[in-house]
Amino acid sequence: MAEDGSTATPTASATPTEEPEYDFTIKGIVKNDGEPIEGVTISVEGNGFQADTETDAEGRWTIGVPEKATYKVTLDEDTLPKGVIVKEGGATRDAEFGQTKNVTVAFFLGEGVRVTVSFFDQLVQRIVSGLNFGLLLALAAIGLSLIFGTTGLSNFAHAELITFGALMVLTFGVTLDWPLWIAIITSLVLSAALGWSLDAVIWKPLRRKGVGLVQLMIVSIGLSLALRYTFQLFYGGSTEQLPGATLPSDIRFGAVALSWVDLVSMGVSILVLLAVAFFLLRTRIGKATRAVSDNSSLAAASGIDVDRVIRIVWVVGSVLAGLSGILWAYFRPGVSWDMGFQILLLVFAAVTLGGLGTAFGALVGSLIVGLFVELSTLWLPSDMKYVGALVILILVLLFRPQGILGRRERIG
Amino acid sequence: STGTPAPAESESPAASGDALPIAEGERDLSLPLGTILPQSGALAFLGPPEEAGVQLGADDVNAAGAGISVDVTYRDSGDTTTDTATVSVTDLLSQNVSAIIGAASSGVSKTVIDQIVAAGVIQFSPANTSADFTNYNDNGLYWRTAPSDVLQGEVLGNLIAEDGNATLGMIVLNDSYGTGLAKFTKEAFEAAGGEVVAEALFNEGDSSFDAQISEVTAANPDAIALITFDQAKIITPALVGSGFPGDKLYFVDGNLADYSKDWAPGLVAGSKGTLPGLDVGTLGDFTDRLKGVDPSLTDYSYAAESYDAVVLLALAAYAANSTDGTEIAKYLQQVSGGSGDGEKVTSFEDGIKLLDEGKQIDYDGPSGPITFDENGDPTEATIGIFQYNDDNTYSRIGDG
Amino acid sequence: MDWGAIFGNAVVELISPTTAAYALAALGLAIHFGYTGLLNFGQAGFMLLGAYGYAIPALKLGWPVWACVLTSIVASVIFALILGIPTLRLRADYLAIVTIAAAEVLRLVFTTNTFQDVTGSANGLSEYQAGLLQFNPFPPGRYGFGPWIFDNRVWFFLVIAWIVVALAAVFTWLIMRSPWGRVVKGIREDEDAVRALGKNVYSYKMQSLILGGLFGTFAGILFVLPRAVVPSYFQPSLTFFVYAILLLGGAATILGPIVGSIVFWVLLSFFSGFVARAVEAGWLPFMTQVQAGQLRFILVGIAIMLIVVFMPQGILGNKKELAFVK
Amino acid sequence: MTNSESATSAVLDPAATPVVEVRNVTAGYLPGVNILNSCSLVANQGELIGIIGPNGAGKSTLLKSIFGLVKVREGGIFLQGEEITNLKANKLVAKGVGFVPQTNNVFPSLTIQENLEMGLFLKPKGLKERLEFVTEIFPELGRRLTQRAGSLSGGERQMVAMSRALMMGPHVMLLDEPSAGLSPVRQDEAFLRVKEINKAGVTTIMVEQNARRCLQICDRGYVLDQGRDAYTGTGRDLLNDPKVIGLYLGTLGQDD
Amino acid sequence: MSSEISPKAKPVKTTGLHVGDPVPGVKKVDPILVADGVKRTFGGLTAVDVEHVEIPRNAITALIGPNGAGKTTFFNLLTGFDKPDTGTWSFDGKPLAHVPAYRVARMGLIRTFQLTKSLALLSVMDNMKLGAKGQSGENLFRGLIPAIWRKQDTEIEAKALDLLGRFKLDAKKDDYAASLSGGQRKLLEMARALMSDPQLVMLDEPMAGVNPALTQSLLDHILNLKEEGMTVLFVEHDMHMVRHIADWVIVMAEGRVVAEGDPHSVMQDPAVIDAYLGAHHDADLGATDTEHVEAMKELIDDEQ
Ligand SMILES: Nc1ncnc2c1ncn2[C@@H]1O[C@H](COP(=O)(O)OP(=O)(O)OP(=O)(O)O)[C@@H](O)[C@H]1O
Ligand SMILES: Nc1ncnc2c1ncn2[C@@H]1O[C@H](COP(=O)(O)OP(=O)(O)OP(=O)(O)O)[C@@H](O)[C@H]1O
Ligand SMILES: [Mg+2]
Ligand SMILES: [Mg+2]
Repeated sequence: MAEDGSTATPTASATPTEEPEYDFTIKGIVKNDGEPIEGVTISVEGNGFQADTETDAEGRWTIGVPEKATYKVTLDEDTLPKGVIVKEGGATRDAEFGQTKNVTVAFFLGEGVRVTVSFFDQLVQRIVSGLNFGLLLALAAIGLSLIFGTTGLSNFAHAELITFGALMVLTFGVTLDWPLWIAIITSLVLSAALGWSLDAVIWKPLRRKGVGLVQLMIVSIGLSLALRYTFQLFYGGSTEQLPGATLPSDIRFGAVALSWVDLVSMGVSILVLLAVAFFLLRTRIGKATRAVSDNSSLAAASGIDVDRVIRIVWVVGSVLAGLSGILWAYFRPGVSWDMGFQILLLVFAAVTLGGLGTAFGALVGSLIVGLFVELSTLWLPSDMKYVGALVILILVLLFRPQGILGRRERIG
Repeated sequence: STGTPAPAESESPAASGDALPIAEGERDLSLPLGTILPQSGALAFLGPPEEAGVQLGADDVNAAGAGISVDVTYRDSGDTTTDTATVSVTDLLSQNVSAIIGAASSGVSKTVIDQIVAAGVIQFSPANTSADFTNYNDNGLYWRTAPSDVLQGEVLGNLIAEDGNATLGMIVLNDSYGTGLAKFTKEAFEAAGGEVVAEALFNEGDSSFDAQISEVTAANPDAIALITFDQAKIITPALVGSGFPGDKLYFVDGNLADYSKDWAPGLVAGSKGTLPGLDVGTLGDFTDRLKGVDPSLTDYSYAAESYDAVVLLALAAYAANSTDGTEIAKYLQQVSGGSGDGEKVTSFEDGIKLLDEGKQIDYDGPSGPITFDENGDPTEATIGIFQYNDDNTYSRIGDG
Repeated sequence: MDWGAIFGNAVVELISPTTAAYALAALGLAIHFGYTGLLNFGQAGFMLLGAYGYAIPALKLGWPVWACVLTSIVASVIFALILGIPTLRLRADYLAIVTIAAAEVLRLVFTTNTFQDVTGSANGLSEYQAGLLQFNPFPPGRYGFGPWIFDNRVWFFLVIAWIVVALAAVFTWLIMRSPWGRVVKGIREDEDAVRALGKNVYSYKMQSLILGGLFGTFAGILFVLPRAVVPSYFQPSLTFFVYAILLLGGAATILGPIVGSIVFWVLLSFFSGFVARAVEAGWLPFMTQVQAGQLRFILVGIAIMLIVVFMPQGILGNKKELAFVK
Repeated sequence: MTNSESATSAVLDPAATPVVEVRNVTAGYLPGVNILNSCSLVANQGELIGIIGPNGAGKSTLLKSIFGLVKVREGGIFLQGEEITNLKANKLVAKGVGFVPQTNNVFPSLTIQENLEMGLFLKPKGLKERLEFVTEIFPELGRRLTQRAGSLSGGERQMVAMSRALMMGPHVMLLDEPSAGLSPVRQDEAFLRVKEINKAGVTTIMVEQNARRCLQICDRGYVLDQGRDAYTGTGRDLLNDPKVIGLYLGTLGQDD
Repeated sequence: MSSEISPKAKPVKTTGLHVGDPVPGVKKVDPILVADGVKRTFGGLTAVDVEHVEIPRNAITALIGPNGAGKTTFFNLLTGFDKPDTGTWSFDGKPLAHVPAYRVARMGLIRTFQLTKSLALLSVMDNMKLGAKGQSGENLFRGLIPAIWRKQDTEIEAKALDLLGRFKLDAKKDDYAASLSGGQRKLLEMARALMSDPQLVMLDEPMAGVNPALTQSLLDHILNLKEEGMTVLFVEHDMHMVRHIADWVIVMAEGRVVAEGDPHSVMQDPAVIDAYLGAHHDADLGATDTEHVEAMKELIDDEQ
């Protein structure tokens, strides 16, 4: 086939390398099954103008035209390699200029079979990422659930505890450039300190005053607002990345693609959740936690230092939230001032779904919410992806008003 | 439907005959401007470059010493969740500003447009792309320098096809900006012979984009266009991390930014993007001067459009020899070159010189050629094509 | 610093239609939460239905005002029924999450691009006021007295809004003094006990949900009349702010929500004006203009906290109740 | 009806050491409303004190103020000579004071066993023997150690509450109506155990509406009325005092 | 405090209530409530398993039994607060299965709760008024117009005041119910139940925690109610009270009805004495031996 360059026509000469004579150009590319074809003749005709050219090694061609109008672009099928034909759209197409000086006409030949991911593989992939997301939610949710369980407080500022963990890693790991693991440990320690001081400065005095739970909830909404915008004040409105968060990596198990971040975050989540379970079921403080949540004045009458237990719960809950924030920052990936707030509703949904105040319920609820968020867009438009999870929440509570693991209280 | 109104309707500027004469007399004008740009809320990352653009514009006007000085009052637009904008506008109106620059989000602009326009004050948005404003009952007081979706979409669609991509996936922000730009990109790409095989939308405030990414990659497109704002910072690493080639992405003005500090080197090397506005060569030191105003800037989205808004307002006020909003509005179209067949100028000082001579002007600023139609919408733009380097910075490789 | 302007702008909020709309929404919550003990965190959903229920028929079908209002009412009653049938059996805190979820589902449905033609998607709808404005008795122009200078549209909306608020307040006052109110308050305390006394608790809760929801619906209409409607107004934070207003004023009071709304908006405006001017005047040298916008929210957040800390029962609430909160 | 009027009937052994002493305590819930009005009470080492009185007299309030759950406004409370006024409840537990409240006296979501373990929170040693000890008294509980307390019947809850206190092994025990809701046989059982514990050296103060039973076993009784200690005397004396019978005991228990 | 206790020497007992031998499930001459095969299990535990029981009309029936016998659960089932696994029961001839609790109450069957349910932030008076039935102002629309319900409300208030006086709660009528003592709550609970003039009132341990002298005067009130035609079914552990006013006694144990009869004969039943009343029940505890003192001492010494 035509090995040499382009052939000038009487009306116009246009080679890709030459300066086009005209202001306006028609460009294009010819590819067969993804491979460019060289030496295909393309001609342009219209508005009393006619020109042709041949594609270069990359399959590209350019023809200058004198004015904006509609032109006929024809691919000379004889110049195609044997067996290749133009199917879709035919060998002649119209090129119409819009607002710009260029218009593109691309010829994509051949079957061009796109290997799309099968529904089943998509399902598997999404189940895995749903579980991953669910575990991560669980870390955040258990902290919330513990705090709710012991103090009855629906803490809307929990979102900011999540954000805080990630922001601290950003500060120490990126801005101050400390080694990542030191940054993470520092961040967790600071999360603990934040939990400790929030309880010391705000919640304990309010408990002392005997302020009602809904009032406390409103305080937490105010706190959430203040903290969130404080974050924005210091960190601005844009998204940042943690060290290593954007390293491309691609580990495949069959249809499932995972990054190391996914693996680490799943591992950490599972380990931490087991530790929390052990803490609650086996340790004395864990049992005291549940006792305080049931009846704090009776707990005091049993010799439990209620304030200390609540303090511990705040610290543990904040560390879990901080940790989930860090993992969340790697999972998304990205750190921003409102990252926690964006998933707060999901965290609450998870806690509620599982049964308010039950730590294991929070785990189950989180997994369900995680799965539904990821899976529902197989059927729903993707901008409604939270709808699936929220509708499930409503439906489950219809049949189990006390949540999946919650218990009904006895009457009378 | 969304998107910037097709500028085609008013492609040929009105004849010079309907241009008003430049007002006579000495100029001693003090032009009070207000801004409602996002300082807080979900769009807060857009605020700093926009406010820097406004400030730089005001500085340039004041530095010209041409008998017109601009005084800017900055207020927050928040986002639509907080209803901050109405409070800010009440405040600005009580200070008798002639024009209010903002808001960034079409939703917020809608919230306050009636309030502003009813007070006879100009609303001038550097970023709104919603079609609803074109024929809005605004007494001729709503203007915008926002880049045209139609143009950028066409350039982007053609570019993607020209690069030999037969199929395209899109991840799109569900608002007027995202869906408008996506629509025109899709039209252009399909007209060029390609096929859009997946389009996943997400909402402002969404936190992770896994579902969108797997929806789009499942269709296995040759290229993916990200029509988003800041969210690209999150989507891109996740997308490349899931195995999609990092050189097959296309960015737009909302997210074409310097990511050298954010991403692992080489993550998107070879990927391309479009950005309205003039070449750095033509622009001169515009970005450096912005940095002079706000050294912490990393991103310049809509800075040029904001700058041009101030300069156009000042030129129109100068031409009208008035600081009354309605009077200024009468001259905005003609100083932009939309009527009056004026002479091209690219800076405030040049414009003033010609106006002093009583000549009509046609101002084109750092955001590119600006020509308003009678609805106050821009009809022209230069769209640059950029490509990412190994260090996640980008360089201009041509014009669309 | 221009204190006159700061206070002037703050005082404007005293009577602005937005203040009235929030007051009405809060009054609805007072019925739900303050009197019946229903922790409805989905008030934003009711407001959304009011707003869109009015705007869509007005804009897309050109219906007259009364038909649009009726559409809103029907939509929100249906929503209340759908929401109430499964959820009124739930414990208060479960109800809170479910109602947030339901309101979010609504918002997402109105945001999705799928129904763009009807809902306008994320861009929302505008210019649906024409039908109402034809009844505007105020002559065109911008006028008023003192700091209250509005254009004739705003005057009209403002008058409508406060009339509706006043009617709603009288209605609530009447109903809460009646035996109906007593039953509902009993349900707040212990629904099993009330059930044992032969009251159909479920039906009362439903009536209360619908009633408060309707107030929310009207509030939604009033809120969007002077502006446009976009779905992102109706995020959960809207409900949070309305709750803050309710508790600020006093949960189980009639005038509390109104006073709360006024205080909230006046404070918000005051903070806005003050912080922005303080930065302009160089009082806060370490702060940029952009940060000023954020500082205001920090102050609002802190103010909400302080109000609850120092006035847990709200401005008009009964202090004695506090001794018994669980 | 003041203390002085009735103090004569109380034979206080001058050699006895007071373990718990309530001196002219004034306390209440709402600001400005005092429920206890200058109320005094003494419990000596090893004594079993019963408190009876009409509903709303302030009996529970008195126990709660000893235990630091209601704020004492005036006067003082002493434990073995040491002032413990308004000390936090868990501090008092550490000092060996145990308390069974009148209502809400179990942890509903904990199992019976966990409820009982809470009694031993401060000294988890010796769990097994004690568990055996209480399940012998209340065999119902022994059979259902893993049932959640929240699902128990009223009487079963009361048993759990009693047992929790018994598990504590305190030096001073404050019981608020421990027998309410128990079946007669369990009531008798409960009273006998209280007596035994007391004999074993635990100073006990109990509030009871089952006044006859209570006064039968206690060393001394106090009758409280309107926040004051109206009468004191030995249990037997009070039981047979016609005034006390008329006002508080009624004749129901005698008429058959 | 003044004493106004003038107990009737012996209340008049209603007799001849049953047909045939007083065995469990015996037929009554005029039953108001009949339950058949009512069974409720919680997991493995059978809380209630009543084959057949009838409650006589216009009499006072006591339901007694050891703790955990299923008395409260049975109450819950009868009044629609809980659903049985199987069984039917009827009130006044009307079947009650699947009838919601509030309807049961409207039919004239009012119950009280063992663990009191006072409406904490309502005044004592409002608590009482809530108990009254058939209030026209409880309809949303009629409630709007005070003229419609004002008169009825005044009557209700007078009645409530009267009852509160009897229950010694009149001084507290304007206080929040939350500020009542444990015993006062019991009293309020009972007084509130009586506001609706029920046909059958089911009291769950009404006198637990109530001062004995007051109990005595309240019993007289209950006897008056019987004279006015009301039927009373109550659970109680205070045998003096049962003996004093009950016309009929039903004994439950482990969910079943194990004995029925008039108070005196039931209390002589060795099985009842053994399982329920205990050996000491008529003895003076002060004189009873204490066997465990040594064991106790040991346990306590452990600590030191
Ligand atoms: N939380 C509270 N707030 C306000 N007042 C209260 C509170 N608890 C009790 N009271 C009031 O204090 C008084 C004494 O109550 P207390 O519970 O001490 O009585 P009591 O002697 O234990 O009675 P009972 O035998 O009925 O249990 C009562 O008049 C009661 O109304
Ligand atoms: N929701 C429940 N889950 C599990 N067990 C239950 C539940 N409700 C009741 N039970 C059990 O059923 C049995 C019967 O309880 P019920 O409350 O009816 O007893 P009662 O006869 O009223 O006893 P009391 O005299 O102590 O009040 C008890 O053993 C109790 O533990
Ligand atoms: Mg008491
Ligand atoms: Mg019971």
